[in-house]
Amino acid sequence: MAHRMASPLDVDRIRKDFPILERRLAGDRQLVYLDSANTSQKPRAVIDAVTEHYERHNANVARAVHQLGEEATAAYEDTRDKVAGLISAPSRDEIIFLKNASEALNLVANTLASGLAEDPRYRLGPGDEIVITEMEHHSNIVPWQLVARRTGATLRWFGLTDDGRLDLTDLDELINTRTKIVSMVYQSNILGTVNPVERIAARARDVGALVLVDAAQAVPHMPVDVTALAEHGVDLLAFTGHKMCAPTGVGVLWGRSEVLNSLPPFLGGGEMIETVAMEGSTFAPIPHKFEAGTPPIAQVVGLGAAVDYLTGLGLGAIHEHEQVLTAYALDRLAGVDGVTVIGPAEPVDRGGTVSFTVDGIHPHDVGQVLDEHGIAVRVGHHCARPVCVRYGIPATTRASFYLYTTTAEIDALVDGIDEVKRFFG
Amino acid sequence: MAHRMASPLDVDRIRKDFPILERRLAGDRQLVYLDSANTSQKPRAVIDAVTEHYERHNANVARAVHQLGEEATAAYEDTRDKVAGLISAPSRDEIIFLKNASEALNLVANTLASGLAEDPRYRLGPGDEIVITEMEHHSNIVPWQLVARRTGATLRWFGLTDDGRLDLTDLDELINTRTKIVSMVYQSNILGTVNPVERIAARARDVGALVLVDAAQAVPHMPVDVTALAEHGVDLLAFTGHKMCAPTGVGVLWGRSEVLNSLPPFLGGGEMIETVAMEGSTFAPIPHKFEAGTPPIAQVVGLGAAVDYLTGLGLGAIHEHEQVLTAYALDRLAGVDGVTVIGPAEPVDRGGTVSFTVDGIHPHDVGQVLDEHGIAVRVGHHCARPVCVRYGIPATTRASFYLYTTTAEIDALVDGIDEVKRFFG
Amino acid sequence: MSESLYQEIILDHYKNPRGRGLREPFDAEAHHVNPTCGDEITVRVRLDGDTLADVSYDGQGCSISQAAASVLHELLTGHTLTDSAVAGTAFTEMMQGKGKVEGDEDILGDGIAFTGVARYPARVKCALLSWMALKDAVHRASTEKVG
Amino acid sequence: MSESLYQEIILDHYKNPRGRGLREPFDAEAHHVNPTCGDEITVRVRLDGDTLADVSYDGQGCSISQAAASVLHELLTGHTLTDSAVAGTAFTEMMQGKGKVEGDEDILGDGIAFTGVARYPARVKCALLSWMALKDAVHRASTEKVG
Ligand SMILES: Cc1ncc(COP(=O)(O)O)c(C=O)c1O
Ligand SMILES: Cc1ncc(COP(=O)(O)O)c(C=O)c1O
Repeated sequence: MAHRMASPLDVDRIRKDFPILERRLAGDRQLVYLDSANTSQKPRAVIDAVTEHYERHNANVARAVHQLGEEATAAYEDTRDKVAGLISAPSRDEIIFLKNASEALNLVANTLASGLAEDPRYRLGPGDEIVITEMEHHSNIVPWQLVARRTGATLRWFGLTDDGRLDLTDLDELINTRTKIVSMVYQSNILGTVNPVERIAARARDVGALVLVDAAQAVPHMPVDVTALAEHGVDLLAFTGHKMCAPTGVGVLWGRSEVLNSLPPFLGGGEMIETVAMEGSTFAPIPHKFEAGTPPIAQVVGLGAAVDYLTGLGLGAIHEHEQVLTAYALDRLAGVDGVTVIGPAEPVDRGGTVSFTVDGIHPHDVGQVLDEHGIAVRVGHHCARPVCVRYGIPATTRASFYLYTTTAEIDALVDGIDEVKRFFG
Repeated sequence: MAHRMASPLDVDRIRKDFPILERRLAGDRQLVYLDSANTSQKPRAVIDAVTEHYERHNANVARAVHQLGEEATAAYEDTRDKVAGLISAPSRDEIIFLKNASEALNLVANTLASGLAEDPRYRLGPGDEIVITEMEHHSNIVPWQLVARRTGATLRWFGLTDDGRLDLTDLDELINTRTKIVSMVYQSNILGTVNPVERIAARARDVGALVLVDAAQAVPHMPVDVTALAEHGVDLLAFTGHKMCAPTGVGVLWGRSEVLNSLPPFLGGGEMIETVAMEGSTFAPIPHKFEAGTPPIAQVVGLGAAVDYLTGLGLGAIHEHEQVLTAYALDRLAGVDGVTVIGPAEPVDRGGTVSFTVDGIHPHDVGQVLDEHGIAVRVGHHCARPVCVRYGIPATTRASFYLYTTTAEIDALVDGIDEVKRFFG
Repeated sequence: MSESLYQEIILDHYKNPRGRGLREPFDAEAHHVNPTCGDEITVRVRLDGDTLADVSYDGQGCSISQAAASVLHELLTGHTLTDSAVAGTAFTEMMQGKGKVEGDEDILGDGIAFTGVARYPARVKCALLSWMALKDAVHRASTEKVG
Repeated sequence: MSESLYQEIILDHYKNPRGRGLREPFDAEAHHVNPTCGDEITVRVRLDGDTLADVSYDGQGCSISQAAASVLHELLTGHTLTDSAVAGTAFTEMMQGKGKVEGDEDILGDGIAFTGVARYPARVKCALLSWMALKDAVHRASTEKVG
């Protein structure tokens, strides 16, 4: 059985890198943090990088000829190289630093809607179709609803199968010559499902549609290679620092140079310009064209340290570790009476994010009682309400794993669920 | 003379709060940081608040029923109260956390341009006029140029007088019944000029136009009271954390509730919703309506510590201290041959940001040689290129002061300029 | 365990809800949703002059939101709109009191069991959900009657 | 002081620019701007077959950008387009070498004095500005001649 596989990570050693894991909670309880899909914890190396930046190198970037400015700029731009390396981007200029994944997704939606692109492929209008899926995070639904309203384009979506996967029966009808952009999640933050983005992207490429991938739950957990994805038709990919051991306040948009060059600017200001006159302005080349205003400098520096940390362990190893945990968790939860997993029941094409319901007990109550045992899970619709509607449930309880998660913590979760049932039984 | 006034701050003690001020630069030179208008340095209290957040309380906000989530949410929301207090906002819900001031300015421009507002006062279209000034930062020029192109609205602006002030001769013509929004800088980041925003806002209110104030260089340096400003007609005000001792990656938009409620959402996603269905969504009330995605949580926590730090000293005292420095600097620079101050020459209605040229020597060379003496200034057009064009210069050298700046540092600057002249003479 | 949050009274209302189910006739209803957790509640009111002749409800959600609706029904059915407004204000104040405001049993009845919930910001909304819906429904019923 | 950046040769070209001023006739010109600091340069070229018969320029900016243009004029006027391309590549490589790439004096002439500038990222653009403008102008002149 899959969960008999051994994890390639030395988790005990890794846990020592994360100061918060030593935190004692109310009632002197130990923290069992199973909410990493919400936000990850930060290793000492990342915390220290931010501190050192403020204590020794703090300055604005790209604007200063002084020593601090040069140091800050070098650290900021070094992270661009590191992130390009992490996702195998062909060029560092294709890495745009933003505030989070939501901004990245909104950037693409809004620039397509602005009507300012010269090339009509990058302008949404009436008759055009936008395709998403029913398992998107709100951040990949609401922007498209807003731009559909603004432009008169039509929003369409893939439905879900009963076992938590995309229903691709209508692939060729849903993605057609009217489709201008397909935007889909790589790994679902509620179901854990890993989607066949290559297959969908290939169809989109055949009809000339752009493809945006929401990789907020993918880049932290598995090797992602955008050069390979681009060969299948992926044009743009969004992710967020805080879910990958980096600080809050920083996100990334990768895009093929050709695509990023063709999109008009999003936010205006600061260093995104070439030259400004009152009568009109011209814009800097990528990546700066999309980095208006003072960027999240210290957060980007922290992201660089996070990338070093993750690549030091190896994304492949992290992924394998999480596969082991996922198999273990699915197996153990299958043994708990009244627990139903929402999402793929087998550890195949799915990540370490496991949503479930407990018969007759609302997730809020499940989460609250687990919290009394120090077990931190997320409860609710996880910013993916249409998934709950699809499965006829108001909400789920979600346990999500990361490189510091242990099987003992999954055992604690299962014991906790037993307590929950006793309490409300 | 003004500079004989004593500073109300104990600057020696304050400097001990800023670790970077002890930094030795290349050649073991002491840092003379005169670039605070670009970004400010961070006190220990702010650095520690961020570290402690990551080490003990890190979690996502507004989404968790677990203890860490509640702690993180409490710290995040506490800062909203602190910021509301800092600028005397009538309601905490009027404080929106964004990534920087640029995003705040773009948010207003883009929501007005989106056409999604129900009330026509919040929709820009052909025939409408947008009024800015020639001394705006690029972040308050480019967004309006972009939305003017998108909507067919016309962009107009106030020119400048020879002594670095707004030319208000045409006030009543420039702001007229076609004007939908007036957006202007409170204190110029290149000239140092403090503008008569009340007077201009009053005219805008008379014609029913919205008023947005770019207070990126005001809130860090003087008491700002939005309740009082609102009485004169100011509707919205933007500023940025990194210039007021807070981390990078966080900015603030304040707006009158009525105005923020009337604007459509900007970015979509995450917790900005009330309910999401594939067919359409409804939105959360302010402030959350405008806070899409995971916010800059640790940065907001740091901003809270910065507000505590600044209010502990008193914004009035900080302002007085800077007035003393400004008077001193203007006086000393007036005595240097070949130096011309660009901006108000008297320490009246101006802040501690002093731009100047040195005859026959390009600012890049001035800045570089000053850097060799450890003196960090900014050179260039300071993201306000139209001001340089207006005064017929390619760029300026800019020294800018803050609560930790000393008159000895201004002396060092003056000595440095002498060195520059010797070197290129 | 969980004593502070899950008082016996709350668990009892949750497990044995009083007056649950939407009843006819009614003068107005309001449907409220807690976006964070998907809790939903529909509250119907029937007025008889100034008296709440019936408060009926249905919904899905956590123990706190469902128990609060049950308490609401029990407390306010047959009482005047003035009593209802006074109780609503008192309950809201208690819930926003961060666990430091004790409720008045004469006004809030079993509602005072929710004091402890006020210490859990994420759950305050759950407790208030049905009260907000009631306020809305009463408002609608009153304005429609007038109009 | 500033030895590494401001070599004597650079200061000399800055204070005594060679061949400054825009001259007629010319086949193409290019105007480049460094947005960070407002440095501007216009470079004009006149071709005589494969030879750069004249490289003239004007601009405003810092010592580095102005000295670079002067060096460019001195080095390339009267040389072939091939020489110019080779020098352009070598100069760019040197400037992107973070101060670790030594230039070849046979190819770059006084240009080798700019090695130290490569250690100052903010100034690299200044040094390259006129070289980029030259490349553009040559490109335009060549394509126009063909077209
Ligand atoms: C007057 C003014 N407005 C706006 C900004 C933009 O602030 P930020 O870069 O934090 O977006 C700045 C600073 O860069 C400024 O000085
Ligand atoms: C799949 C997915 N997409 C997008 C997001 C949005 O990321 P952020 O909140 O950092 O903008 C998240 C996380 O919240 C997510 O899980």
